[in-house]
Amino acid sequence: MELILTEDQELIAKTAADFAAERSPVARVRELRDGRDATGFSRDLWKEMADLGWVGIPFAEAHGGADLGLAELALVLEALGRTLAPEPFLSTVLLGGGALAAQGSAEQQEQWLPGVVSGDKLLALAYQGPESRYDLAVTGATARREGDEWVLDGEKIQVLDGHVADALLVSARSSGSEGETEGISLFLVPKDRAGLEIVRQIRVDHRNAAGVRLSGVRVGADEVLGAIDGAGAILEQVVDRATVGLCAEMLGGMQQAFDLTLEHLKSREQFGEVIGTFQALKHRAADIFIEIELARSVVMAAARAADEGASDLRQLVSLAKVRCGDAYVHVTNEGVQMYGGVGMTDEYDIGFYMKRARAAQLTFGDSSHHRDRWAKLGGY
Amino acid sequence: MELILTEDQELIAKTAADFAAERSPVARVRELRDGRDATGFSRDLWKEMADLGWVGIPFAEAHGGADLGLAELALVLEALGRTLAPEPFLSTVLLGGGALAAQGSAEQQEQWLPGVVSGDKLLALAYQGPESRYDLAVTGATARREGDEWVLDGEKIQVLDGHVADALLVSARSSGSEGETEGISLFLVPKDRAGLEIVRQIRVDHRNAAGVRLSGVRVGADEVLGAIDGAGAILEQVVDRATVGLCAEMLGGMQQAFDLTLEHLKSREQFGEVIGTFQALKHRAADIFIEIELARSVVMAAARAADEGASDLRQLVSLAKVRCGDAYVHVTNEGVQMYGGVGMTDEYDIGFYMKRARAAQLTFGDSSHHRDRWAKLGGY
Amino acid sequence: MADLETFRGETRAWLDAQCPSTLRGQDAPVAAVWGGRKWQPAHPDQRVWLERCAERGFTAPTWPKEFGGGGLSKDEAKILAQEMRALRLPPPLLGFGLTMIGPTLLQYGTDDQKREHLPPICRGEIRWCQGYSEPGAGSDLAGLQTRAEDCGDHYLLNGSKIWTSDADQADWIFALVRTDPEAKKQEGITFLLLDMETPGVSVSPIQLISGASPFCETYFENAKALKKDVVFKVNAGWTVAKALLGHERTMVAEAFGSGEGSRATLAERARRYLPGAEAAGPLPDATLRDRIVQVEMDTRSFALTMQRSRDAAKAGQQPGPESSIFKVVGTELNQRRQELLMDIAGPQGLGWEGEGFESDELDLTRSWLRSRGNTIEGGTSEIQRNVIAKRVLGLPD
Amino acid sequence: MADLETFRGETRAWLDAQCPSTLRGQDAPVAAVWGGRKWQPAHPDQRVWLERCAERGFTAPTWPKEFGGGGLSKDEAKILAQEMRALRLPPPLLGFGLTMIGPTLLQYGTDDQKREHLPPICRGEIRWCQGYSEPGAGSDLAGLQTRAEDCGDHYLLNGSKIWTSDADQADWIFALVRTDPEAKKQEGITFLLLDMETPGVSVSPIQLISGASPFCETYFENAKALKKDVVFKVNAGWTVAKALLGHERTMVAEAFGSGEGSRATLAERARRYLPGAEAAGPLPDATLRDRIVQVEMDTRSFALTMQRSRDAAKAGQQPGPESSIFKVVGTELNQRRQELLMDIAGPQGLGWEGEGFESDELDLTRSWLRSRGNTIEGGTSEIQRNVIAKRVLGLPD
Repeated sequence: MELILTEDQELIAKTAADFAAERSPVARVRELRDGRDATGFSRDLWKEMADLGWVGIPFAEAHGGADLGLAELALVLEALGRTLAPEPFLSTVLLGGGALAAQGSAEQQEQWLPGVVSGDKLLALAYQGPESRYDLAVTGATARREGDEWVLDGEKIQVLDGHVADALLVSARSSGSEGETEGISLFLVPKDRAGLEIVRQIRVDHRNAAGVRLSGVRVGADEVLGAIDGAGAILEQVVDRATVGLCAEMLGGMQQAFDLTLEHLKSREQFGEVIGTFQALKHRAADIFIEIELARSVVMAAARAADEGASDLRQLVSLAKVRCGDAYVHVTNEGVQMYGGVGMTDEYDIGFYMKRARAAQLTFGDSSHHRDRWAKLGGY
Repeated sequence: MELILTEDQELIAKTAADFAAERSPVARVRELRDGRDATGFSRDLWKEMADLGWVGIPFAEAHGGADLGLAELALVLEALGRTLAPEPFLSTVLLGGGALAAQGSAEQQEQWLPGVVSGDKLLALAYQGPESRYDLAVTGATARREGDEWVLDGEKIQVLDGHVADALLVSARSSGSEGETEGISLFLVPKDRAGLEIVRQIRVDHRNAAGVRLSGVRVGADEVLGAIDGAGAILEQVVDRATVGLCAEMLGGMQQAFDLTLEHLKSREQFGEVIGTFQALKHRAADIFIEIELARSVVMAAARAADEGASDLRQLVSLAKVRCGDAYVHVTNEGVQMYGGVGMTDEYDIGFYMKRARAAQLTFGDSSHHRDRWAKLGGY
Repeated sequence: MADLETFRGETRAWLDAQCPSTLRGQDAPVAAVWGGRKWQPAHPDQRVWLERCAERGFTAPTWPKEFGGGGLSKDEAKILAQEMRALRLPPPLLGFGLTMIGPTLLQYGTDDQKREHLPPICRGEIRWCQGYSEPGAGSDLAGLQTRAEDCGDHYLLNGSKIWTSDADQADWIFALVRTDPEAKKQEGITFLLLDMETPGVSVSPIQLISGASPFCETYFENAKALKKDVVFKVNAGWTVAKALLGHERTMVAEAFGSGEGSRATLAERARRYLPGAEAAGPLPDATLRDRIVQVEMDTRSFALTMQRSRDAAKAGQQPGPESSIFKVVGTELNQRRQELLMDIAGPQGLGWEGEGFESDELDLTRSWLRSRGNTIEGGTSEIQRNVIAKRVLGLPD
Repeated sequence: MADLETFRGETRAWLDAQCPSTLRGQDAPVAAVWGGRKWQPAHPDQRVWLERCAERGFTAPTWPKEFGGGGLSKDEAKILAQEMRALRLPPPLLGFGLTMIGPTLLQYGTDDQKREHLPPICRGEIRWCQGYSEPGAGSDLAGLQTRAEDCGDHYLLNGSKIWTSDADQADWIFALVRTDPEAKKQEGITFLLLDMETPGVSVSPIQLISGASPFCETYFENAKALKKDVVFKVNAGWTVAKALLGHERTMVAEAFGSGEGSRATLAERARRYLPGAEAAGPLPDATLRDRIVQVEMDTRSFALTMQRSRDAAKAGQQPGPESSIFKVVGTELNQRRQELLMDIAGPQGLGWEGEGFESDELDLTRSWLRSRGNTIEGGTSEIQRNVIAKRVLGLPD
């Protein structure tokens, strides 16, 4: 693996950065929030992103995709992370779309993926229940066979973009006990299916999520994704790829939060001096710079490892999640502190990054979870 | 409990501080080391300390002691900790003497304690074996009854001042399995007993310790301390009291290391300015000051809790050990760093404090051990 | 001593007899009493209780009787507080009038000023707010720009103040203004009192990252301040401000200090959120458990340090250098606790409002966000460290 | 490419044939070869190997042949290094001559200087040391005081240098001296070469907290330095020094960089010391385990960042800002590793010498102590952070 950008990748990064700055400034997030927008992101902008080819980056050309990798998608997510764009890449492209692309039958893929790539269809992955915390093998739902059909019951929380998804991919326990990797199945449930109740949840980071209740939801055999009882490993792979995407977004966010902070340090005066002259702040700024440089390296490595199917992919994913999660929280906490009082006001952007940092850190497993995973993978 | 010094206590502290500065400067430790002194401390100075009444502080008046508490002894140890005095307070007064005072029969106490108080007799507690790490219930030795006698076998490591002790108090397993609190007994073994092999160990902090091998060492029934099989709880109490003493010593050491560092910050020039003007160093100095103030409070509290038999004594001991251990290491690491190159040379004193800090942190349980103990005592 | 015990008995009897039963026990109103012209009591008996206490001087127990206080000695005031606690009675009145501007006027005010302002404070008729910080001034308080132009018998005020807590509820403001723009920063400042109903004064509330807040921004546009409302001397406001500011910092530290009663909470909360942690015994997430221990240990260390300082004060000793660390340690510890609570709650800590979160979970999110301000308000942690380095450690500028 | 493969084959064959078998495998001497007049080979074949390699230019593969080098291209040199590693051959020669003063003379030296000094370096006949830091100068390198007084054809040197590694083993020294005491600090400095046998030069070794060390203090008392031994220009030594210093910092970072092969070690060591940890499965001390993960993760992050920098260099890109962090991150990481190793070993990490400790335990103690110097030597961590803040982040002075 080479940790540099190709010329094509440089171009993607540049295009995405320009787009984010011009079409998706942070002010947009503020408007969506203050207007209590029912969708919570812009469908028009999503369509534009699809037209630019970004939504289709990881999908096969047969479905209209670009057949590129996470290395490329990460560049787009990094750029959008800089301006906190809330569009549904994680949910639709990496989680829902990722599961379909990995395990969907030819018919299922044909039915959903072209619509995803074109920006018309949205997906979500309902993988966590109220008791799951960070364990993918605790699904919060059961699946019971009745004739040719499956009947789903249970509860899911914080389903990313679940309030607007055209279909949910739902993990449920079809055999065994919660906590076991074996015995989990994945089902494709259209949003209007009887017994499916979806309620929007309002999160601190102003990202979109929904609580989902399944009450005797019936799905057909053709709506099972992959093998019955065999979705546990798939789920981990799909969430790992989404985690890399999230890390790329975090990388962009922390870089922007740091840029804002640096700007403040260079312009804000106190006691007759620009505060960036104070050595204690300088050293803390240098520490932040170090954090971000290390984070950049591990995000690049994890994305490339995913694209190359590297044997240590899972370690690298956990490494990236810990590094990015801790760094993003550190950078934004420091940002608010260095801004001082105004950093605490809703009027300034830095607080938005702090909220997002914390939410991202607690999504797909916190640092403690991923350090534990690293140790287990290392056999100790 | 009141966290202030009485006038009597102020006087003890002042006397001890003057004594340490005049009679026991750090240069003495260096001489003892460089001269490869066989005792490793000064018997004359020890006698003087006994004459000042310090050795007898915690012992009953009947044995010549002052019948005072850990609160008073802590003040002496803090003062001596400032100049790294290696005299055998921990081993003779708190560990060996502590066990004898707590559990010795009238005859045993009469035989040993007056000599201890007068500074003529030295004791040591051999409580840890090669596999103990920080578990007092892993003794590294066995005791087997033969007629009226007990036969001891096993190995002990880093017995503080074991190389000069007139008698060792040896913990050994008389029943049950290593790791269990029940089934441990304590034996009083004079240094010349057959089968006892004592070899001096040279430690990084230039404090005195010995490895001890027990090969069929025979002790009489009158040399058993307290009840057979019942020494587990006593051992914990004795080591807890010694831990408070060690914390007091650490408090003095960190304070002195900080004073040295502050002096350096105020006098050393770089780039045409005294380095104490650099804000990053100022803030780090403020952090050290905070650490030391917190450490002082917990040491005072733990000593008073011991004297008052407070119900949360064990928590306070663990708290003091963690706070002092971490702070001492932090303060001395920062001290060497702020001294720069010369701080790395053997010629400067700051390195001696760093070595002692680390050794003290790893004595009587490291921070991880004591945090675990705090949680257990808290029921979680 | 006998006198004090008599006082205790009488006071207890009076308190027990006078405090309306509606304000005691489970169903008592939670809302505190801040008084002022705009005050709407949560329960009519709050006004009764306030008036009875004011009548006896118990809203400001140690102030002189002539200004509406109780004229009590320190020991008597302590007994009053003990008996209030023992009977679990609500304080009749709180606010900046009692804790900040009142003591300041007692120290620096003229007799006229004391007579004008102290009695209404004691009776809860006038609520005060503080106008110190300015937009753009930050930690550099002395760099303030609000201009007071000398117009003979009055000043004309122009400028604005930020972080004026509850300015939208207050009747009067005490403010620092610049009366001499030519003088060195700290020397051209005057400490002024001003009625908030003065024409040219307006207020707008500040939205924080944690949501609505008591903070406001207060604007002065050609607002007239009378010369009689200058406290101490013109251009000597910094002296008054320093006295008052020291008082504020102590209060802030005390607010974070105790950590009492919260000891079990972290572990209990972990049991609520960690799968498999319902039973007793070690928490299943060992690193989270270790972080809980660290916060608990540091909380205890801090509480013991505060006790050490209080014990010394009780013994009549000067406050030691340890008191300089209270603000920075207390606030940073509270932040660590809040961050840990977020980590304990996991995904359930991410709620903002509505569906899918318990109300204590939503509170958690807000108080985590709010806690980020602790190390900024009342003197930033950076300023605190500067002060420790300079004043306590003697490091040069 | 075909040429390179030919080169590889020939080189491999030559190496395999020429390197004495005594220097390969288990029983090979561990002592490295630094050369110089005082050198005593650990095994006579070390000298044979050195002479054969020097003859073929393999001690300084990329230097021009006329100065004793191999005249190899970068690609060829890389192949040579690969083949050395593949055959597990010891390097024929190490030292400051090859890595520091040699490259500096190639860049700044006159032809005479190159002819005089480079060939003896390549042949391992002359060992070099560095005289930069001075007692009392610390991080402020440019404040150096060693005085070089102009006496016509020579200078008279007075002063002393500290941290001169292996000065007691070296034959020549390259040193920074002050030739113009009136000029601004950095402008009056000259880069000089000096034979250590010059009368007036003396050396004493420095005892460190970790025990004996290669460091020395070197004294000049009226030592004569010839003017022909000035490198580049008089009073322009700072230019030469900066080039050389940059080179040194990269080397230091590389030394801490890899962390390769050490991944299993921390956990393995923990199994050795933790009771009940012999079996596979999670380590019984969960917080120690978590700290091991943190050090491993940061080691990996650092290695990946170094790779990113190398990959960019290979692709012909300018070194990115990330390279400024190598020194500070690499050294602080090594310190954390050493502290962790001490905690893992517990009481067994406290040995200094003799009874009761394994030899690797004694090494552990010493290397923990030695590691404390990593963040001081070669530019302190504080200086590194200043540099990042100023040069990379553009924060003002």
